[in-house]
Amino acid sequence: METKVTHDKNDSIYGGAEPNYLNASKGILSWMFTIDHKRIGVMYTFGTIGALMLGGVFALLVRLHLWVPEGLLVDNQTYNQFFTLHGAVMVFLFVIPGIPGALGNFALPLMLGAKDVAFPRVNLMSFWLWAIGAVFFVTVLVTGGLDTGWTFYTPYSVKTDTSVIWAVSGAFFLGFSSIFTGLNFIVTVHRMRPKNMGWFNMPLFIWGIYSTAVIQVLATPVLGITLLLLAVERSAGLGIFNSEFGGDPVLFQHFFWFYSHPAVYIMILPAMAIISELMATFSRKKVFGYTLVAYSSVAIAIFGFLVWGHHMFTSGQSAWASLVFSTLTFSISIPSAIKVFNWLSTMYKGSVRLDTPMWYALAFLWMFTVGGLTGMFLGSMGTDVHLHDTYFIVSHFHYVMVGSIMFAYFGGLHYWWPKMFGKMYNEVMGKLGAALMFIGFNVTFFPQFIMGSRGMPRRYATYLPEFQNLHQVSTVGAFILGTGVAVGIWTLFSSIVNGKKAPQNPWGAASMEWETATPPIEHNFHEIPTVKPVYDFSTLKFNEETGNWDRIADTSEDNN
Amino acid sequence: MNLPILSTLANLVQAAQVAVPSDPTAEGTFWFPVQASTLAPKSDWTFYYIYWISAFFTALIVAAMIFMAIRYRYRKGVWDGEESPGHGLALELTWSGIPFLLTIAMWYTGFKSYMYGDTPPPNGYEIQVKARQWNWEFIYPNGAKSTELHLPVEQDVTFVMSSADVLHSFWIPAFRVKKDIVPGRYTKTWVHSTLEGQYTLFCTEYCGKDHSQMMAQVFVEDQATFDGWVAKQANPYLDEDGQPFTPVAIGEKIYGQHCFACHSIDGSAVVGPSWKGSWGTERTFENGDTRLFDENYFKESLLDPGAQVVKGFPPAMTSYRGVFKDSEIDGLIAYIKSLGN
Amino acid sequence: MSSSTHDDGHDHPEWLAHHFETPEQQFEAGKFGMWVFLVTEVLFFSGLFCAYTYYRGNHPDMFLDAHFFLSTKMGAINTAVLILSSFTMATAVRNAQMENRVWLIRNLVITIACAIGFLVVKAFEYSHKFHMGLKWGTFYNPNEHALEAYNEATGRHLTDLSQLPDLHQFFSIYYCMTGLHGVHVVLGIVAISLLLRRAIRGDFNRYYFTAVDGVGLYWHLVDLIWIFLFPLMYLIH
Amino acid sequence: MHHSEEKPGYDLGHPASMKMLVGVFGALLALTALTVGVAQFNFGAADLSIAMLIATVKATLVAVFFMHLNHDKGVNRLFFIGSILFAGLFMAIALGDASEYQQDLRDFEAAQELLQK
Ligand code: HEA
Ligand code: HEA
Ligand code: HEC
Ligand code: CUA
Ligand SMILES: [Cu+2]
Repeated sequence: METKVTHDKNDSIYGGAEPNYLNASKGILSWMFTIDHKRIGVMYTFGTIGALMLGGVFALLVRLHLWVPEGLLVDNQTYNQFFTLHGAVMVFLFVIPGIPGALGNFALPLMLGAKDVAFPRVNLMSFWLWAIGAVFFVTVLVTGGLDTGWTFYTPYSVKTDTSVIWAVSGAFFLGFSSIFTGLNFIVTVHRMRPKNMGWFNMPLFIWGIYSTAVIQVLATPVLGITLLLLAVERSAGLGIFNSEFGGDPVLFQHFFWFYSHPAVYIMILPAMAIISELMATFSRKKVFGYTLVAYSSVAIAIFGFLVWGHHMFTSGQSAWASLVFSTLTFSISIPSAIKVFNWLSTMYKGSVRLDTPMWYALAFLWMFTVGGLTGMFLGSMGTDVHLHDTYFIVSHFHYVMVGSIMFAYFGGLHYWWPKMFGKMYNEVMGKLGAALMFIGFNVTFFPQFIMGSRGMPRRYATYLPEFQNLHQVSTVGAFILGTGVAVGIWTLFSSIVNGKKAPQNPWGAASMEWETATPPIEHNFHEIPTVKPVYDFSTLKFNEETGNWDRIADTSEDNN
Repeated sequence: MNLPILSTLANLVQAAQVAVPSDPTAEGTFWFPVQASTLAPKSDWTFYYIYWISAFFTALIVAAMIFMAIRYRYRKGVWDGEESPGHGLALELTWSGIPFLLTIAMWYTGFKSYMYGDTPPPNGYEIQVKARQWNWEFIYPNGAKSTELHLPVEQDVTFVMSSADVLHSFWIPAFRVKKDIVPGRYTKTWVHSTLEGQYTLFCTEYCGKDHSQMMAQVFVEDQATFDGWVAKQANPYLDEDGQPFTPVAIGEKIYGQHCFACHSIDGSAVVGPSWKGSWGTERTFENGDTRLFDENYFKESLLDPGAQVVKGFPPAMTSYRGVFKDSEIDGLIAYIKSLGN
Repeated sequence: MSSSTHDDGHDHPEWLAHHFETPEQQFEAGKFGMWVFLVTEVLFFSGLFCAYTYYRGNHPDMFLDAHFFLSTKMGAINTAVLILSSFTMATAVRNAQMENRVWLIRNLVITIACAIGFLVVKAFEYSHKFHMGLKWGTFYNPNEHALEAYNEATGRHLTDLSQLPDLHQFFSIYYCMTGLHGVHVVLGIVAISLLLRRAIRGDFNRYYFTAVDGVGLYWHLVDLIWIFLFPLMYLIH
Repeated sequence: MHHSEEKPGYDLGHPASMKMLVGVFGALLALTALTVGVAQFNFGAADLSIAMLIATVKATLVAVFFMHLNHDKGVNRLFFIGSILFAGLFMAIALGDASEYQQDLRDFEAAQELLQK
């Protein structure tokens, strides 16, 4: 089925006219059945960007509808479906699979100097499970929609007559997709590391993805069983979560958040992982306090399992449990603080280059600080009572999920794009996109903090007139943000067509994925490059002529 | 529709003006509505404590970031920055230790105000709250019922809440109290209001289609006004002169409170069948059975509406078992009869 | 899938995937992968065990009453059958490692036979309960056979099963847990059958028996879960 | 078959001894008989603990010997034991909370019964 083509010239460092992974074989089937982690990464990239657009369209509909207090576009029921599908698509189809699936798949094996992940077929299956899940979600759109909120709380989710079962099945497949990705990365990191790359000589990206994978494997199965029970409950009146038959809705919330709180760290840890790479590369310094940052990832992954009840302070959970969960919630802030301050110190006395990826990284630092600190308001039981289920929450999680994760995702895309496709994008357009996103984002979501604590509940299709001004500001912001996203996506994709050829190492990054050809050859490396101390930039020098950062004769090698 | 940037700027200015009112007790502050309960200052205290810490750290981080991006920027031809240590234990302990200490206080004050709000004092005035999709009902100790909430000022009031269908949540922003209402159990919360006035009660747990319209007005009144109101409310079927309502008037009143959203009296079908001219007629059900609209059928429809579902309508009506007294049911019957047959 | 492209000097036996350097790496990766998968299985089932504990703690008497409808004998037989299959599976791994093809095949066949036997017994139990109207959730609708069975098992003289508290909840959980376990048994049969085919073909040797090992681990976990289900469902006091 | 004679002494598996396998098999059957036997007597509240204790012993036998945890890699053990710890954590906190608020549910049920009358 695969046709080999010999390509004209490929200026890989090995000088050969060897085809790269993109053109090594042709035809749609060679992509659909590929077991090459890089191609799977590319498919994930396209897929998750598509999901972001779909979720984004729902976001714009939500914002537009809220232009006036009585609702501009649709009736209440349809609005409820807008925000549900927006949340569900963004969470399950975009942020969770996004960074590990797209950038993790592409970069992680390369960074390890490995030929592939440990289980390439499982990796492919993971992608197709994602695709099946996506199909289910799209099916929901035509089979009656979904109006439960992305949290699927019972008993409403048992009673509503929208397509809960379709959505739940979709999420079930997506859960397995996520589990398989995680499983693969865990085994890859343990078993495919080159002999002389110790744990503390791994780029922090790998630490982050690894910690994520541990959560994926431990938490996601519980989501699976929860959704399964919910589906059976709906179809057979089981009585486990539905009070009408003697079930307990609060038990459902425990089940749901046992997954979904750790899931927010499934989302943020890979984002942090990207930021570590960007801060080091663009400051030309080893990440300050590397070891502690690495440990923080693991700490966040583990502590993340102990705090789920902070979503349930007002739910009827016992005060005892609330107390325990509130206490533990604050424990998360310490490793997060370590990361933020260590990233910041990485810039100290560095040689800071403000290329597009770095714009995203700095925006991340800012937005994550705001998003994370507003988490403190919520972790404190007393203030959460007032703020729970208001726009303050909406704003908190968009600061982390959009302001931090989406920005990191774009930063990562801009960073690895030249390696992925062998093309440089237009730097000015890249920065324009980042700037528009930053401005639009803050205009959209900062007013939401204010309206939230002033009394605006979330999931409201209509609202009191006193909030109209703030809502309108927010809506305008969303359109600026949308434009920024569109500019960003356009910048990247148009470069495939008309971008300049990318050099092998355009950023002067020190990790191993930059040591292979651009784009990489099908089997990644002819010879595994020698493992150098992590983030050692000293042997990389900028070549004005080629725009490449060349490795100069490596004299330090013998003494490491 | 107009989306020009200019009008947005105008909106921003306006929002800021609304947000910083001249008289904070009446309008609230930039961040909050008025403080109208004893809980509010406690809750807000923690908020502002965290708020100023957050403001400080955000400013610090952003300033440092901008400073270093400029001070240590890449200069052409000079690849490397200056030498600097790769880690520093003392430094790292400092910036994990200080936040740690600060969070202990966040946790503690938050915990205190939570426990305060979560522990109803023993002898509070008890109001029962019944939530259902998508309205509220309040029942007072003397049997009075209302759809708006009235409270005596400076009194401990305990709410005993239950739901007829799905999750709801009871939130009065001015009091900073919130508690979910979970089907299958009673949940409790309480307030001690400190400021007379009118506030809004929101449902903040998503509960389906009209979740966003599930609000109620809250009136905090002085004791005398409240007592008068609740006494009258206990027997709502007395007119101005203290004369009892006729059964038809009783029925009409209940209709206006409970049934109007789904049943019309002009013959048009809304959610349910119209009542006009229905009494004494033959009803046809989804399963093909028929039955006469009489007293028994009416009572069954009220108590167990799902048992016989009128053809062409969804089984959308929930049971009103235990909601009405016999005299009220008689009133409803009289009212429907009065609509002709 | 292409495995023809690497001609980079390594002498790769065909059972060694292209991206592994050594058989040992492949073996360790496969085995570790399986363990990580078992981790997800443990957490998957933990949800059901949690629900079970919740409702048993809530309604101890309901669970007591309901368990009279289960036959301890059948449960015990099935436990023994699964243990036997676990034993033969463990032996199969041993035989694969020792390149004893004949006994590998025999052991796999016995394992499959046991698994099928387990399902047959389960099917009898299910159909018996369906016959009595003892189903899950809203379908729970016991008939006079159920009443008879109950009175016989307990020596009581009830006239109407509605005197017992909501047994439907027990049966909901019972079917969920044993049903999901049953699905795992079915998947196990499929996996072991595939192994059998490869064993007959002679795919395994002392350097490559990862698949037998992995399926073996899975199968033992299925057994392990049943070891807990049995007393929790059948032996209630 | 690939008899890679060129790498003598290189062996991945540690075939379990037949004696050990048979022994474990016997022990498992005996324990099954024991748990059924014990269930015929009533030890009150201890019943459940006894049954669970026996089940745990059986499960340990399966994990340690049939699943070769006795001479497996450290990480494999760590992950498996970790999974049980996390499952335990999940159940302990969720059920711990539930037991705290159970009384509310009973009160409601009792009140509902009163109202029905
Ligand atoms: C990626 C997503 C993500 C991330 C990373 C976080 C991070 C955090 N979240 Fe957030 N959260 C969500 C996504 C996320 N959250 C979502 C989606 C919801 C709503 C779900 C729904 O209901 O639909 C939610 C809701 C939510 C709630 C429930 C609110 C409610 O519904 O009532 C709470 C309560 O405690 C909370 C807390 C926290 C905390 C303490 C952190 C911490 O991890 C933050 C730690 C970071 C920092 C603290 C900043 C860095 C540190 C410094 C700059 C140093 C200085 C620090 C101090 C002085 C403390 N979150
Ligand atoms: C990663 C997750 C994620 C992301 C990225 C976003 C992104 C956005 N969200 Fe999202 N949101 C959630 C997760 C996310 N959200 C969740 C979990 C909820 C809770 C749901 C619930 O309550 O159940 C929620 C709820 C939520 C609400 C609250 C609704 C309510 O409670 O009533 C609002 C309101 O403003 C909102 C707005 C936005 C906006 C403006 C964006 C913007 O950032 C979007 C920007 C992107 C675009 C605008 C798309 C750009 C693309 C184009 C312009 C291309 C054009 C399209 C084609 C060519 C097809 N979101
Ligand atoms: C949520 C909407 C809703 C509300 C509120 C509601 N009903 Fe109904 N009602 C319906 C629907 C739908 C039907 C038709 C389906 C059925 O028979 O159950 C119906 C049917 C009836 C019938 C049978 C009518 C016939 O034409 O045969 C009676 C009587 C009735 N309702 C009385 C009442 C009374 C009295 C109230 C208020 C105390 C009330 N309903 C409130 C939705 C509602
Ligand atoms: Cu009731 Cu929302
Ligand atoms: Cu959380």
